[in-house]
Amino acid sequence: VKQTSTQHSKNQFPTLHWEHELGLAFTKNRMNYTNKFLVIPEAGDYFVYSQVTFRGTTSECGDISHRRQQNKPDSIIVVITKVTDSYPEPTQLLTGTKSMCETGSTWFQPIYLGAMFSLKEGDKLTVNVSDISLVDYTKEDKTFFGAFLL
Amino acid sequence: VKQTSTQHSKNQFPTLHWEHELGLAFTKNRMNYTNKFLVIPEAGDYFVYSQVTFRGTTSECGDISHRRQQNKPDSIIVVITKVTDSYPEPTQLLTGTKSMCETGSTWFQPIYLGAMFSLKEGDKLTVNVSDISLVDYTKEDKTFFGAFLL
Amino acid sequence: VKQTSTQHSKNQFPTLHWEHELGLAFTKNRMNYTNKFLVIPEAGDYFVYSQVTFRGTTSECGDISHRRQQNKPDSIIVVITKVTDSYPEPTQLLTGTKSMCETGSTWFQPIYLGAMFSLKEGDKLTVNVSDISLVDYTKEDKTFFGAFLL
Amino acid sequence: GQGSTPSPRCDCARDFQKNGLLCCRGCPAGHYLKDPCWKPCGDSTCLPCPQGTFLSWENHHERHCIRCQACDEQASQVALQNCSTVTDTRCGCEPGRFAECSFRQCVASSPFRCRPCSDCGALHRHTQLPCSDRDAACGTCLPGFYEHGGGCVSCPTSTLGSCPEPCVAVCGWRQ
Repeated sequence: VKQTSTQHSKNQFPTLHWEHELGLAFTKNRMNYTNKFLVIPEAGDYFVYSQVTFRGTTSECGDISHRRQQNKPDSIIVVITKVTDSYPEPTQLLTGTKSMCETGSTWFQPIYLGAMFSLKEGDKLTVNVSDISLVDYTKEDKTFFGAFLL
Repeated sequence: VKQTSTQHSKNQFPTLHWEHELGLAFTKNRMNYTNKFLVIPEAGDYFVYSQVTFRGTTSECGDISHRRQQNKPDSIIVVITKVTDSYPEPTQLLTGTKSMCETGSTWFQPIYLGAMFSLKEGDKLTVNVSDISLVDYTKEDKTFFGAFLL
Repeated sequence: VKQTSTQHSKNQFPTLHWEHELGLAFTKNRMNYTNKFLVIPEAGDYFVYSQVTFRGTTSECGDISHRRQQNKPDSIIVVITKVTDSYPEPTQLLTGTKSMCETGSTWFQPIYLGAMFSLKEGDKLTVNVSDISLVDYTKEDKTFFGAFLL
Repeated sequence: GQGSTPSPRCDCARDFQKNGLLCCRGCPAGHYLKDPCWKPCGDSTCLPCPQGTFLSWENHHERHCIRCQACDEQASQVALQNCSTVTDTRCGCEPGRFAECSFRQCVASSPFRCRPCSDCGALHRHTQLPCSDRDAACGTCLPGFYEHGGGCVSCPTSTLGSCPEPCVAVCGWRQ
């Protein structure tokens, strides 16, 4: 996954940019990757999945010195979104939401999502995250995104 | 997912009730949803998956004022269960179990499960959870359940 | 899954040993399980997945008496690795890595991974974990590993 | 409203889009596409969104309506506006409660919990800011009360002891 954050979809979360040719990444059977979108080549049922590994240093919430009363946690969120030309609003297909109130000096945590959807030709899929700066994009086996026709 | 808790399966956990027609939900190819069961229409290998998002306010375990010595954690559990007419005991196909001792004021935590199984015609699948009141049923992209023939 | 730890792959993590015939476990269509390897019978696109449930007693990091300043967390890691005769180095296909700084007396936590890969005949897949002693191997629905041809 | 990028050009009129081989009139908001038109520039067959679903925009290819969200009863949320065929449910808090975001980073779609508003009167304080989308802000002590130990304590009325300065109006005659 490459790190660029540009226009946000409806849920105001930045969209991840992906490597789609090098290493383990590939596209075939006319599945196309363009400008952060996986573009569905033909109507059908697809299994869509993604994992995003997040990592960060400990937040105020988990910091013991701040904790006379309980603090609000931070959050890490992954949303797989469908955008279609014929409808102006994106649809949130899958959402992984986890609160973070870690007590160690640093933390790292994966969120995995996967399910089957009926998609139309031209439907576009993206992965959006709550905070791009927390995404571990260093290795392709930790953060990935894919879809296949069933 | 709709919130009703009725008779419990072997693991005494309440069974989730699902929306199967509206929004992203659908059934096809004679896959049938009845009374909280996904009913397998024909023998074969199926990929079965579910995600349940749990959320709650912080438990005693994570409450700092209670923590001279470490407390026993709470837990959140998801079980995908197979019930078959030809055998009286349900079978636990997949189990996701996580201890919860969160320190923030509230917490959110998804549990995802998915695997392939050889199933027979008429086999019935359900999703059971340790505590229905902790399940986030507000949006279909956070808590879902599905199966498809390979 | 059975508990034996033998030679380590590139990421020096011990390899899990699996039950492949009893209970829910099965192999078919010439998919072969030998000496901790799932052996790919024919070239093609496969969906590869695994869940490992870890469990342990609370680490120093989460122990409140040690926590004037924040401690380095422990970690739990699952790696699905591909070994191929034609190349000396294994390839890490999927990695789930989570920091652990739990505050309760004990903890348990699943890590799930799953994605599609183009594999060649004879490719071998294994599951490696950061610490075998933390793996909950007691029940087949908690810790599992599989692959199927798409 | 927000237009969507039009499909290949239709020569019928403005709100027609190609569906398969023909240009069809789309479905109005609150309706989904049952069947496309069967003659050029014809009307598509559209059906109203089933209860519990909605589509906010005119559309040409949507075979399903979007499911309305449910309000989180565990978080004391209520439906301020029920879902209609063109709008999603609007969840909020009943009077006397305010919405507190569950996470530190709060965006429109963030989960929230409805907490009881502080009752400044019960605390014997002035209301600086009434409870709305955040908790009420209580100010100084009401007349007849004075600040003591973090709370507002009623001024002494007996003849003994000193009379705190804020209580001059109540027990000042004793000076």
